[in-house]
Amino acid sequence: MSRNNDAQPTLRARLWARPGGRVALILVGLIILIALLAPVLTALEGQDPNTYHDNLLNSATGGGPNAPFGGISAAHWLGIEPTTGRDVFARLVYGARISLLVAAGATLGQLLLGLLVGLAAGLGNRWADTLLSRFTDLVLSFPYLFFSIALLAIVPQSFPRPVLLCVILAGLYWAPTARIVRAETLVLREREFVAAARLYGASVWRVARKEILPGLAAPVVTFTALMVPSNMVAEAGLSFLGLGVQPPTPSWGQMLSTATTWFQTDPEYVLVPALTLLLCVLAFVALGEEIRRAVDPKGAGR
Amino acid sequence: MTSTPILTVEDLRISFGAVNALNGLSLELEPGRALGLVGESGSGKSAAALSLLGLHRGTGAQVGGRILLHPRPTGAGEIAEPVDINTADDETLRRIRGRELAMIFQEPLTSLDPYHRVGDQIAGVHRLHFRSGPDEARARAAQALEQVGIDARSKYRAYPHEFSGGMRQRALIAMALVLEPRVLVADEPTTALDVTVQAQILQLLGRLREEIGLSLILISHDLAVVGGNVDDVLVLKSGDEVERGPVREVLTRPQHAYTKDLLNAIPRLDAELPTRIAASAEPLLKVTDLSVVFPSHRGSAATTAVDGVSLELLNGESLGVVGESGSGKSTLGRSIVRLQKPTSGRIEFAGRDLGSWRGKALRDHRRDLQLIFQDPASSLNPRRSIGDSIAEPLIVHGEKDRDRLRAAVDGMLERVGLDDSLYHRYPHQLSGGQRQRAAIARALILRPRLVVCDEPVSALDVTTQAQVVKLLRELREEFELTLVFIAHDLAVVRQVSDRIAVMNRGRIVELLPAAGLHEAQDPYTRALLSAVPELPVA
Amino acid sequence: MFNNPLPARRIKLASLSAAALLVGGLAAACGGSSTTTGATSFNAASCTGGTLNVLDQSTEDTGLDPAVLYTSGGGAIPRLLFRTLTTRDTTAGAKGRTVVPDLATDTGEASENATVWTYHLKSGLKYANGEAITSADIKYGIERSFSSVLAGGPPYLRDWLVGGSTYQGPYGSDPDLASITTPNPTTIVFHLRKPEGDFPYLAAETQFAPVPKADDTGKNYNADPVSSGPYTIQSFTKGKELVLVRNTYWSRGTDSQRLACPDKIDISLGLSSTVIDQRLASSIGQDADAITTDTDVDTATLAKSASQPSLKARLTSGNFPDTTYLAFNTKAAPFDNQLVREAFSYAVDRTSLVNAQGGSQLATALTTYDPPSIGGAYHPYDYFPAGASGNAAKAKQLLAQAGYPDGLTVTLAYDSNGSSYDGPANAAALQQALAKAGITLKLDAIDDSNFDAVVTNTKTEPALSLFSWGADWPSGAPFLTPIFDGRDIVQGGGNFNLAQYSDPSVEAEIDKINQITDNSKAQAAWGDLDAQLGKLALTVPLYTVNDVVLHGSNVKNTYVDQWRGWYDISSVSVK
Amino acid sequence: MTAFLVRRLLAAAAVLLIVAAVVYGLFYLMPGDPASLACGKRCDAAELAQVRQTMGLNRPVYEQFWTFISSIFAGHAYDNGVGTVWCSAPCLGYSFQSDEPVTQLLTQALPVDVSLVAGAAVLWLSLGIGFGLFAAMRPNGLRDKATTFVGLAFGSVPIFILALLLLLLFCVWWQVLPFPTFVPFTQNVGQWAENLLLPWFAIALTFAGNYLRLTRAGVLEALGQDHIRTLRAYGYTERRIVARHAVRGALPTVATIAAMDIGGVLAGAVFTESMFGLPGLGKLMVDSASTIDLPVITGVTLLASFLIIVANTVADLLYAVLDPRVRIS
Repeated sequence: MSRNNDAQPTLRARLWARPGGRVALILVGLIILIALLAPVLTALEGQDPNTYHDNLLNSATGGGPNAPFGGISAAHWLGIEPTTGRDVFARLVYGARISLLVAAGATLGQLLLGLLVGLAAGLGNRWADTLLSRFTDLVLSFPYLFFSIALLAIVPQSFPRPVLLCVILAGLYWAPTARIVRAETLVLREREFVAAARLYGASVWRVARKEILPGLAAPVVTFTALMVPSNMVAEAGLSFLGLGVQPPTPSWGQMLSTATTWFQTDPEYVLVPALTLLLCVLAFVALGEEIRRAVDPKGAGR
Repeated sequence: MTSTPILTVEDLRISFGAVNALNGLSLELEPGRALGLVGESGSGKSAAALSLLGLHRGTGAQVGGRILLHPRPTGAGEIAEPVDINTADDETLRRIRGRELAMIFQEPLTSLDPYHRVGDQIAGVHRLHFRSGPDEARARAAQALEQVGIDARSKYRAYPHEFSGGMRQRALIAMALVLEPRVLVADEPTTALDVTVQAQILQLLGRLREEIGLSLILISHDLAVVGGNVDDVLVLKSGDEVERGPVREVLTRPQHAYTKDLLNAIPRLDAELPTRIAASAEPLLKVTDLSVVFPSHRGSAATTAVDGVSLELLNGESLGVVGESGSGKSTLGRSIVRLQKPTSGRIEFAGRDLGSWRGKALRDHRRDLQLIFQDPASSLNPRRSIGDSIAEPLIVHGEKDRDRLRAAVDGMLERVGLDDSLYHRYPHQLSGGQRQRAAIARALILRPRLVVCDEPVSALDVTTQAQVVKLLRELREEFELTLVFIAHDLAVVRQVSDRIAVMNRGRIVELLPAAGLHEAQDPYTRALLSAVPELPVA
Repeated sequence: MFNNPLPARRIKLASLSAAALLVGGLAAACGGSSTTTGATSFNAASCTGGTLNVLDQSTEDTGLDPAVLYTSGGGAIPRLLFRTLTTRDTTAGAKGRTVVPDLATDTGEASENATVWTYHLKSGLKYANGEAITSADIKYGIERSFSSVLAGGPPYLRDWLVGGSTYQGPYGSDPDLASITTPNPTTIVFHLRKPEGDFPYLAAETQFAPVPKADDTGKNYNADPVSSGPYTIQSFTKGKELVLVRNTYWSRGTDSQRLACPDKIDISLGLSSTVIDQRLASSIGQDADAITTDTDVDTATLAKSASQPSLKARLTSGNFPDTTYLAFNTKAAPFDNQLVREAFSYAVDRTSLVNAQGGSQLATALTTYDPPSIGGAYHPYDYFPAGASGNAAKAKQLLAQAGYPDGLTVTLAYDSNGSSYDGPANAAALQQALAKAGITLKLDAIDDSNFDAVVTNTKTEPALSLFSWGADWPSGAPFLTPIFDGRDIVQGGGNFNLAQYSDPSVEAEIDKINQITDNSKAQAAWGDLDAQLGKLALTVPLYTVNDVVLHGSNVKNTYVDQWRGWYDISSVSVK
Repeated sequence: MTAFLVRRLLAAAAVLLIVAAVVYGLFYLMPGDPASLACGKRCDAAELAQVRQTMGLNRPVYEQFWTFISSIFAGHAYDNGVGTVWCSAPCLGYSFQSDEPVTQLLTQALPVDVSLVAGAAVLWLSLGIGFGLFAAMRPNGLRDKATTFVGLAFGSVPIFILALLLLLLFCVWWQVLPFPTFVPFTQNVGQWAENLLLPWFAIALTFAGNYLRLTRAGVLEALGQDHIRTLRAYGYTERRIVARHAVRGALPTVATIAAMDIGGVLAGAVFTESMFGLPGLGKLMVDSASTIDLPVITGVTLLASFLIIVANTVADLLYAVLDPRVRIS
């Protein structure tokens, strides 16, 4: 991997220079924009995510929408939710907020924890390294789902769920980042410029900050970029299991879990959140992939 | 000169995109002859070597001209008609490779497949070209191994990582031999090896030439290496031919200025020593019974890198430390500046025990002891500008004023012969020599009293090497430095040292005045001295 | 007493049910057309033979210990293994809500103001192991249910029997419960501490099944209980499969309530509702002989049935008497104020709640506490008419009167498990409806494993919770007493009088009705009591759930019994 | 080697002890009370206390924990009311819910996950390595980009969505496969495979992308190495170089990751199991968590952690076996 790319253009510029990178950046930007503008967009549509429209439902045949195609109409751009009549578009764009918020928060948490533990293990003495590495292994061998269930049950409902989800995802998934940071740090600390820095008397903290961290940027950014979509999927999964944000707050995983009942009678209601989630994840994965290629142009590195 | 040539190269041109590596090389190789291709990095010698086997194919490099391979006069071999390697089809090329033209490479460490047994790899090549059965191939591989001096019975089933560097290079030569090729292209075959091993490999190549009449194309940056082992030599510079002729002719009566420069830059054991600076009588550094043991780790046994070394260094003195890889010379140097914690023994610096310093006190005292590393590409942070890197030690030691910092760095850059416009450049934008100068500037900016130079010039081209050595000599005088100069090359060490310590297996086997090398008594020192390839005397 | 006819099956995670529902959603499509049967009509005399397949979601992972089972009217499968003193009348229609003798010769002789109940056993009764059933075995079976190692059954015996509250079961140092006497092997007498006209109903629960003391294995009895019914266990893997074969010592001669047509019953446990729905709808191969005891069809099949007569013909609807309601804690502000409670009653939108259950086929809006399916105790009333979708104006007006002209904010506690009380969907719907009346509803989702413990503990009971109640037997007593009898306010857990309502005159009325042994009179009196209590707006009844079920095309004599709202598999035949 | 395994075993024991302790800790922080669930509705404080005592939940946590740990090694006698039953070592206790030995529940659930992983791993490895090689043959060409993208796309589909789509396609629209139910391998191999086909593909498709990338990257990395240049210089064909030598370089990484992934699936594929209604460890975990069935929760968690640790150890061993330069000690 080429590490001599400081004088080259910034990562963003390099991404923009790649056609795939440009598409991914635009898509991700669009998704973020939609989430930010959720109130504006729903106002444009004239709906909100929580209002019931019982009059649009066919109560006698199970509570699905009266109109075909999931009740898509000029008033309800993506139709309405079966059994409630809530507006799917509004729930979708508000759901994007939760999805992005949790993905971003969890990624940030994983990054910070991973950097902290990885750097401490990589730069510390043998005991610190052994201790922290064993701890990392320990966390990796915990079955995460039970811990998610337990923690979500233990923490009272009054604690904001999105924050809790971030904390749980960060707390359970920082280990891979820590491993990468540690491995890279171990490589970097053997480099002679680090020895040189120690020689002229730089403190460990200064070495970490000035010599190691910049070198970690490329692998860590690459890895972290791919953590965003996997956190997104994890959040959707927990919501799908009913462990995510609680109703009536909309979230994609939750929409999917209720939608599974309606595959036969109202396929539109399944496809909309499924495809949205898929598109978002793909956009973020593509961005991560493009970042990796931009950072490591030879494309052989992992 | 009447026999048919094996190989005729006409106007060979190689370029990588916009960069021209070779601008029209022509040569002819006759059976049994040995040709040396010599040049510094960037001369195009390796590109030329690879093109002879068509190895640029599929890499995006453009290769022009003709490389004509003539058939064997006996009619045996893979071709009946002359073949232009540049235009030959893949299948023909595949058959020629190894069978007619075999190649060995600079990095014996990585040139063998780490996942397969050495013997199997050689047998595999035989099976590929001769469609031989497994038993025959195995027998031939064993035979080839024996031919290069490897005990086939015990080593056939070994993996490459179980071999030393010299053994691996021998194994590669065996791989070439098993196919009975006519030409062996050796691309810097000994550069990565110790000087004594280098001598053995060169000797082996010479023997093979004699025994089986192999033609040789030997590529090297080192005129001295080429000197004793080829018939003709061709000097390249930046892709252009500079001079060619019989080797003795070129080395003793070079016509071209560049050839002369090259020859002059080669450090010689018999060169006159520069004038000495008088050292004061007080000792600055006293090492007593120093040992460094690396504990066993993940299966490897514990190794004693430094084994009970004692020495004394006077203020202003320059001590050369010479040894081959694994001799413990670098570990000794690192222990002196306390990059490596000794297992036992005592190091006194200016009368104080180095080991007694801890934490902040240690960091403060660091400024007196600096080390210049072998590879400036590694010792300078690739993500920091040159100026930044040089200023950093001052910042660490409390200088905050930007103007003063800038002035100090500019002054230092100038002193080491770098333009201050390089301040904002990054290491990869500099040449090797410039980088090492910058690394020297960083080491000296804190005005240390003792500087350990750990192979400071071995990664550099020979002409640059000479310049940097000269710079170090000047700086030593100007800054009144006490030097420990570590290198594998006796001739280089001799240029900057008052005394020379020869190390082998962690011990100092002999400590001699620089001027008295020829009086060496220790057999190891004598072996080292005799392994240094010698240039014919002008 | 309990709210769910599935015996204590708690699926917490929406996923499992979601996945299950998914397959259900897909089921009708996979199913294709159902095979039509040979259309021979059912004849009880010639119905025997064949293997009935039962496809259930229940895992029966708590096993089949009659002391631990909590059934209504003996349940479906337990009733094939356990005969009790009385049982429900095995017949379609409203008569199915009546209690009839089973092991006993009659439904019980009441004396001393319905505090002493005497039963005589039929003669010739035998277990599957050939031993005779005695009254002592019934006494022992009941005594076992008092042991804390066999906790889980209904609480009535502990409450009603003299000395029941302190008795620790037959395993301890004081093995005998004196209030049950067995003067001879065919007679058993119960001494109650208060009049209970509903005692014959209780005697239909599995706790009244005989257990031979010699075969009792304590906690391990649940894997292989001794059968007194028409079938006995051939093999039982909890969570997977239960296979029943004929008990050769049983005969229709002593049992008028079980036809027991199939020779063998193969019960697949722990299936997803999806798979059940799909297999029943497709009704291919062995599934033509299949039925379920616990799984509703889902909306997709419902929708499909509208256009497929052959499918529709196999759909049946039934009701288990239950009520889902908003429970006020009248000891907590603002629900100590009746005007506020009335405002809530006006504000609720029952249409959206019914839709949340899957529409009008699966739920029916309710304004009374007693649901219609309870029979005689149903007394229609609507004191706070909210219309189909709420009367926000009236609610606002009442709130203003109560001193909340700008509306108010309250917290609603609900079970976060979607499949247990449909908490999340209902809570969201209520939040929307109440908002129109100026009521801001904050939602407090409580984990399923903890919901009952929090809500039924007077110390931790929230001011407002979403709750539901089902009848242990079709009578007003088990429906109204635990909810409105002030003497049933239990401190420290297990309290279902969520209103914490206590009125001596109501309690006197309850005692009075309990003494009535004429069932129809008693039920009418319960209905009147409900109508009287309704005026106080102690709860807001929301809806009652309907069960819509499906059976394989070859299964005959299928009907939904009116006691529990599910198929009565003791009557079906595959011949 | 032996020393390595012994050390790993000790480390594993320590990890499992910590995992068990954490589970116990979390359990006592969880709001639910298994005694009140077992006691049923309308259980007053006195009854609850009685049940709690019967279940042993009234004793101090450390005492319960000690009982749990000691009975793994020494077995334990349980009171069933009329007498005691001996639960022989390794005893993980009895389920609160079903009163069955936890070890029995685990041995019932594990075959499901073993079946899942057996088919899925074969599929994802052949798909991943096959297409990885395909992509690496002409790096950055159209087919490389196309395969890499498709692999990436499948790899990023949440498995519950993929499962949903598979069910829809194969069971609803084309009706070529039954809705999966688990049929034991020993009962009927054909039905076993037929029922597991969709779950296998769901898992394999989500995993294969990663293997595609690993294989492709490993092969490309190997192709840039010196020893491959040697092979070229000795006349090996490109096909042979990729198939015999470059792929060999990618193998240690692929095998290591595969071992860990296999461990992960074995330890409970919650989404796959729940979407396809398979009664494996994941379902057992979810069910036991919802009924706060402590012995089962602890048992499943321990088994899952154990499987993950075993997988990691196997991964390390595989790496050492496949890369002669690496020594295990």
